[in-house]
Amino acid sequence: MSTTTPAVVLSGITKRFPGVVANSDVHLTVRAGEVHALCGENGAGKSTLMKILYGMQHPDEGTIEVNGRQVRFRTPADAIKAGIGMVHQHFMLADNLTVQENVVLGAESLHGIGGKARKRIQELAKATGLTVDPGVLVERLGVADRQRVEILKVLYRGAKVIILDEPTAVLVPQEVDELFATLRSMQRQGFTFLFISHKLDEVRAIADSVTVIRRGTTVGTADPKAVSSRQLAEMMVGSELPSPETRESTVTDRVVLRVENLGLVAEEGTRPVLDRIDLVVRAGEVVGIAGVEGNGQTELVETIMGIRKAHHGRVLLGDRDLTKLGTLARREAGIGYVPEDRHRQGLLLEQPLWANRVLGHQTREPVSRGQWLDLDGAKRDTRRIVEEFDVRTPGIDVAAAALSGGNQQKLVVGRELSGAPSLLIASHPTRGVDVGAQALIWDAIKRARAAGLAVLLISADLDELIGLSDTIKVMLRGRLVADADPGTVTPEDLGSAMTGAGATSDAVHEAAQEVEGER
Amino acid sequence: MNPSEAPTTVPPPRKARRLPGWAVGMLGVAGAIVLMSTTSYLTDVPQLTSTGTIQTAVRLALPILLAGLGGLWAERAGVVNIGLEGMMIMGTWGAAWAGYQWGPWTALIAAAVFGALGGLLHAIATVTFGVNHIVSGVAINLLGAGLTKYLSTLLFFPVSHNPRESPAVPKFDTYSAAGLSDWLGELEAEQRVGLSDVAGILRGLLTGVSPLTMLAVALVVGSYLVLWRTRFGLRLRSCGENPVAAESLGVNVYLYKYAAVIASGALAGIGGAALVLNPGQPGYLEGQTNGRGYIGLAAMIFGNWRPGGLLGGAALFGYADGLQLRSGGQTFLALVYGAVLLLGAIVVWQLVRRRWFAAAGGIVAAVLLYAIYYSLDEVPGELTTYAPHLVTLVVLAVASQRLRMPAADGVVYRRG
Amino acid sequence: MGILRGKLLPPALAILFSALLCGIALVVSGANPARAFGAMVSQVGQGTTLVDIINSTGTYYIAALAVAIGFQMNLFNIGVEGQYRVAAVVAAVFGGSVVLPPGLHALAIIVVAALVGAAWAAIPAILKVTRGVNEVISTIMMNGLALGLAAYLIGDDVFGELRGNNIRTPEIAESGWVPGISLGSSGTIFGLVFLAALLGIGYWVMMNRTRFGFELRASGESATAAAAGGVNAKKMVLIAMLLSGAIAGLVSMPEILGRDHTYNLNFPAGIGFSGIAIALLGRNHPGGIAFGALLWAFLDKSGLALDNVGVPREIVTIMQGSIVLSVVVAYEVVRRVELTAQQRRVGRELEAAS
Amino acid sequence: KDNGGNSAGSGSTGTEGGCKLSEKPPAAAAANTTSSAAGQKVDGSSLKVGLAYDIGGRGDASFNDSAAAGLDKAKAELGIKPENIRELTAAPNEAEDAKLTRLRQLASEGFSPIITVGFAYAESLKTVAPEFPNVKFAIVDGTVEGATNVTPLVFAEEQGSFLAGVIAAYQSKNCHIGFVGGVETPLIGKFEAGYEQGAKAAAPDIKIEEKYLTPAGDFSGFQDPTKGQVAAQGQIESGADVLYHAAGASGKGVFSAAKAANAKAIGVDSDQYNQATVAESKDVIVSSMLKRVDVAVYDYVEAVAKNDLSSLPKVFDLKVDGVGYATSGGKIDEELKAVLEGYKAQIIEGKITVSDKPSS
Ligand SMILES: Nc1ncnc2c1ncn2[C@@H]1O[C@H](COP(=O)(O)OP(=O)(O)OP(=O)(O)O)[C@@H](O)[C@H]1O
Ligand SMILES: Nc1ncnc2c1ncn2[C@@H]1O[C@H](COP(=O)(O)OP(=O)(O)OP(=O)(O)O)[C@@H](O)[C@H]1O
Ligand SMILES: [Mg+2]
Ligand SMILES: [Mg+2]
Repeated sequence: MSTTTPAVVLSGITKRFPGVVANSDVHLTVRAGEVHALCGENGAGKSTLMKILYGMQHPDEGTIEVNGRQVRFRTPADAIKAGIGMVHQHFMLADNLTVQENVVLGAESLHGIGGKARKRIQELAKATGLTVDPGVLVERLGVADRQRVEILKVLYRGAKVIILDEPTAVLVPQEVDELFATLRSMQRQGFTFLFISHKLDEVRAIADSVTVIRRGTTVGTADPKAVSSRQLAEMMVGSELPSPETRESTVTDRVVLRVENLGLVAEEGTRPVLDRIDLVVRAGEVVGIAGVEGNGQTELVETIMGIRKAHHGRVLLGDRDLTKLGTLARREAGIGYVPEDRHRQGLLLEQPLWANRVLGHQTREPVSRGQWLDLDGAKRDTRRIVEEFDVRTPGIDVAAAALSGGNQQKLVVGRELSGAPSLLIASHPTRGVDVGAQALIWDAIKRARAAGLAVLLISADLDELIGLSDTIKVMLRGRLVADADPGTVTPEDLGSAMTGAGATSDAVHEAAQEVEGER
Repeated sequence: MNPSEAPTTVPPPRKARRLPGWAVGMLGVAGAIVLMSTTSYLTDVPQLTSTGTIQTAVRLALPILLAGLGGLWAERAGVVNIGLEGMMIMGTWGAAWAGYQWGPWTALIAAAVFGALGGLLHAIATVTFGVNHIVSGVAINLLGAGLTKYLSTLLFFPVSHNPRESPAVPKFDTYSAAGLSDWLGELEAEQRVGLSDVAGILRGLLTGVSPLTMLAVALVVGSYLVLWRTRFGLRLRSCGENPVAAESLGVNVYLYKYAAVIASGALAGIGGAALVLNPGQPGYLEGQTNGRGYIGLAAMIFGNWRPGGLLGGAALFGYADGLQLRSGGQTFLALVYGAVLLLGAIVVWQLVRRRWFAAAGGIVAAVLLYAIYYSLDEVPGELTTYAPHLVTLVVLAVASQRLRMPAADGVVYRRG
Repeated sequence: MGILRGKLLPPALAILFSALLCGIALVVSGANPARAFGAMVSQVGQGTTLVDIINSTGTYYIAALAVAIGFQMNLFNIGVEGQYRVAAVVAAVFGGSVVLPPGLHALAIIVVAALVGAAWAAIPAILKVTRGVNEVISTIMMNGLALGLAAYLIGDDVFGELRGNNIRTPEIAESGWVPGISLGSSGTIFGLVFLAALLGIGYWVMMNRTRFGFELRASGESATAAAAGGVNAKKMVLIAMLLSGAIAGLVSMPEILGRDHTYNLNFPAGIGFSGIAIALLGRNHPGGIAFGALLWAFLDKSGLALDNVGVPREIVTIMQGSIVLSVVVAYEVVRRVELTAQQRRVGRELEAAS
Repeated sequence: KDNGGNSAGSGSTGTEGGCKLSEKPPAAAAANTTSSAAGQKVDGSSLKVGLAYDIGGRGDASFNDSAAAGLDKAKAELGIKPENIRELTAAPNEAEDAKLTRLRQLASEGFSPIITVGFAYAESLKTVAPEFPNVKFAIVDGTVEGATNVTPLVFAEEQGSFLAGVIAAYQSKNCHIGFVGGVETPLIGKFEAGYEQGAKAAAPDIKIEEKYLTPAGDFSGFQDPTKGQVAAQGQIESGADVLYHAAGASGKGVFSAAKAANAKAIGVDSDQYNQATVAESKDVIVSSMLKRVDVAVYDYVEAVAKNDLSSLPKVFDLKVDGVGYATSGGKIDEELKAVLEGYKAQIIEGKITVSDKPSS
């Protein structure tokens, strides 16, 4: 690790979006051959900064230097030429193209798109341990494989500086370890990494130095070995951290949700997406579902909500059998639903806030009367939510798209807690939400729980899951395979169970007995 | 065409394709031939596979094929092109205008240019301004019709004395595989089961071939090669699958979309030229395209956004239309019989797969169709005329769920 | 101000732009645009042109409403064309073969037309819901089939009768007519033009005040969000399509019950396609559609005057096409500018607040 | 490379010989050309003539054009001033009120007579004619009941088509002929009916193919030469070797199919042998069924100028040369001509009545 010219120097970068200053006067120096972590809360401007370095966005002010030479990137192609590659926060893959096609796309001039390219991909895969079949369609790959493809893409272009924007968000701990092993070996081969993560222990495990960004500006650079996670976090937030911890149990023995032998088959002849799911949620209880993305959590939630039709099995709310009812009837029966993707499922982005208040409640007071909407009622109740949940907005007539993600999510949570539901299904309720909003949402869930609400919580954030839940169930390949006690379980244990590595701790036990015990 | 209707999560991996595409295609063609010759034999209607029928099918399929190819290019780059009809009309006008003055080859070029202008307009609206693709397409259809009418009154009327028609356009010479064609003709005349049918079909394909047909075939093959075997094609398709990803890899998505939509227009324009240069056509005639652009779009969807499938769709449409135009109700009834046979085969297949419900449905449909076949001497003319539409509808109803359009098709893409 | 800028400016600009475009085209072709446009405007005062424009506006309005209902949820009912034709034939046959008390007779015919339109639309709707067939393609195919069915039904050995060289359905008895408002030599306004207005009001109320309208709009804006909000997408497709078809079925009622009293070979085609363009022009808003229909009717009817000044009438079609295209472009541009402005405003106001 | 015809099929090379023809009609009496009041000059300089065309208008090489020719003749011979003539044309798929407006516009600007071309104007005239009782209207191909100021100019297309059928029967070598109709309307049905009857009269055993391109209501059948070509080719391949068309612009496809297969064709409405747009295949056109819209229009204008509408025939039929056949191209020899004149005489005398509805 020589100390000659730094690989990348960003100085005085400022980037403004309508209404937001994403970056203001950011300075960042990355030494060649290091893993440089970038931390900051949601919306701090990390991704924006990286997109600027990758030529996807253009800074309003400031300069970029790569290997000592000042550059101006008009497009990602320019950045690629300068040896910079980026793996995005959200995968950028075309599902209906093969791995090889995805990898060579945009870099066809290197080795063509045929056999030579294939050979080169296999070589690269061998050298880095990122093995995947180039001929297979990307839609058939799991998350970890997709990530490998993303990294291969970058390598294929001959990038020396690789930006990884939250690469671990979708991985379980074991996969994270694999990834880190790959990164270290590549680091030895001379690659430089810019690594973004919210998970500070990861940062401390892999990074050689870490830069913290707050509200679009650099707060400072530190040696991760020398600071604690807590210190880092406080640098990011500028104050004490909230915690999801719930104190005393409020679990009652009144069963609110009972799921029996639920099954779902996506396509005739394929393996079931959900298989013999049995689940009980009681009043005042938070049941958390842990699992690697794509193991059926989404489908479970959507089947309980009636968005998907169960193949077999029953769903009961209290004594009422919901199995044959549609989504609306289930909502009317008392289920609140915070969907996993607020943009796609939670909101009508171009409609005003009050119209969004109506969504999902269109048959109920106070927003409607029979077949008629009650606009005054809707507006009044939207104002209540805005106030109660501290939604930062100039009014309730602005389009939902105009709010920041955190405020959008607060609106959604507020709406779903309206009308006194007996069950709340919350999918990733704080994903991509900043710390303040996160604390508020946790608080709301805790309060509702104390008031007797039953909660089914799905989250990829294992700290959140462990902190909020009274019971945790682990989901793998469409089945609930294990139970965990949030009081004792560690994220690592959960991770093993999630990948099917088997119970490695007393805190996690195979589900079968537990289910039998309940019958 | 609404991508947001896709399921909310990634579907589970689908079963691996057991056969490569070309093999499926060959099997399909073979199956169709077997079906047609069996029907022809059982109903004693040799027209089903006669040279003339096949030639007609080719001629009628040509404009549809070319328009569909245009649709394919645009939609592979993620732009829905319902404006094909308008671009085709522009093509007919351009072909006639250049053709009557400078001959058929110039006509082709002019048609491509005029169609491409329509494509350019569509690209500007949808790519640069982000207008809904269907909306822009509808507007272009209006514009294409209006513009050509206006230009015709202005430029054709003084020469042809008819504001709705161009002067006569010289046509291409046609070519035949001389010796082979005659030998096949003899074979066909012998009326041997199966053999004569195949001979008829081959002879239909090899006799009186216009350079336009060869060009169209070349364009289908060429489109396949360009779109699936070159870097240009890969980039173009990536814009239809995931433009954000493509852009992040340095692909200039706007540029490729522009290129694709302009090519799409040019192809639709050539489709228009195919109409003008068809034997029997005087030249440009108002209202000449008569919805063929839309049919081309349907053929493309029918063909699952692939050149080979499109070829099948266009052929089916051309065949059905040709058959009803040439020989009317009685022959058409034979097709109903063919459908019964096909349904029979499907029922057997469903039974093998233990899909009782589907099989029962098939049996009911087959019985119904057979009753129609049995009770009628001739399908009423009003109904045969639109039989191709009906066939398309039925086939889509059966096959729609297997279709897979480009993931970002019809989605307005904005850079940044 | 916002309304003015967002809603009225784009169409105004677009009309100006296309007038300019057509003006240039006219100059290039050696005609005098001022004279041409002048002739079109002054045509309005001539004879029955004004009444024709009003009547035609009514017809276009109904067609555009039918299209707009589908558009509200991104459902492209290209099949209005076929739906109104089939509905017209069947309703005319029905009306001509029964005799009911006045009023009731007309009402029955209207109901039959709506039902038939809905039934014809039900086929693509069911295909879409159960088999996933794209409605754009299926409705285009249904348009072809509608022509065939209509031709079959009016055959003189089926329900039709020969009149000279024309062929038509039996004339509807006077009890089935809907009287209009006679303005003497200026023509007669169809009574059912008011049906169009009524439909417009109903449409507005439905879209803005009812649960169904809300669900329709929600499905259109985000099918996934609507699904999560308990809107049954398949049911919505079905209902929207049936409703759209029912309204489409009424398209030719003003003319048939107000003037023709039969379906014959002169039956006008293409109103469904105009309806699409008009719905786009009016942004699916009942007021906007009224404006669009009026503009369309004006261009259509006063375009007849162009013959008198020796200008090819086709310039009107060019104008219609370019207006639609430039209006949608203008709306899109304005929408983006407004959204950015709103985000900026929200940002600023929040900044100021904190 | 293919040279010219004979690429398509086997149909044209049938056995020589043709039909077993029925007995020839007795020769017609000597020429009965009734050039009514020849020589007497009629003055029409005070007339303001309006013409409302059907879709296509002047230049359509069909009946609109024929009407235009009649008008031109009237202009030349009756001395109508050019500024006193107004011609307007219908648009495809237009609404009824466009026709109403067109007619009212002409009437209120003082045009009289106003000639409307095409049965599509019948409904509009029913409304407009009573509004302008002093204006004289005429309608080509249509009738308007109850309107006294509307003169129907209708033709006995079936009579002319009868002769076309006779020609076809005499010219056919396979004793197998065809008919291609554009759109299946009653009007086109008259062509088919007469043709059928004529052919059967001349050769009772003759086989007749018939095909309409589109059903009633879908007028694209008049505008689609490709379809005409395909339909004709199909008929030729099933053995027909003389084709008669009543398919408007689609007829060009019929000629071209006939040309490609060395078959023969009979044109319609005007003398298509002399038509520029089909010049390429003119040598297959053995005759055309003439429908003298020009004569009707001219006669009508002349009658108005003389203020004597009663002189006009009720139907423009063979008797008044309102329909007939063309002999351009020399494919009709004297012998056939004699036969045709014989049938013509029988029809005129009423010995043969030609039905105006097809048998099937
Ligand atoms: N294209 C854009 N237009 C307008 N505003 C944007 C755009 N992209 C980002 N922003 C805003 O810029 C700010 C910084 O966003 P950025 O995505 O860089 O944050 P981040 O640190 O990556 O957050 P996260 O942890 O959620 O990924 C946010 O407030 C966001 O709202
Ligand atoms: N492409 C874009 N164009 C315009 N505005 C954008 C864009 N992307 C983000 N924004 C704006 O940025 C703000 C928040 O978006 P952003 O997605 O960064 O929030 P977030 O907190 O990261 O939430 P999420 O995790 O849902 O993305 C909003 O004001 C949004 O309108
Ligand atoms: Mg980010
Ligand atoms: Mg974000």
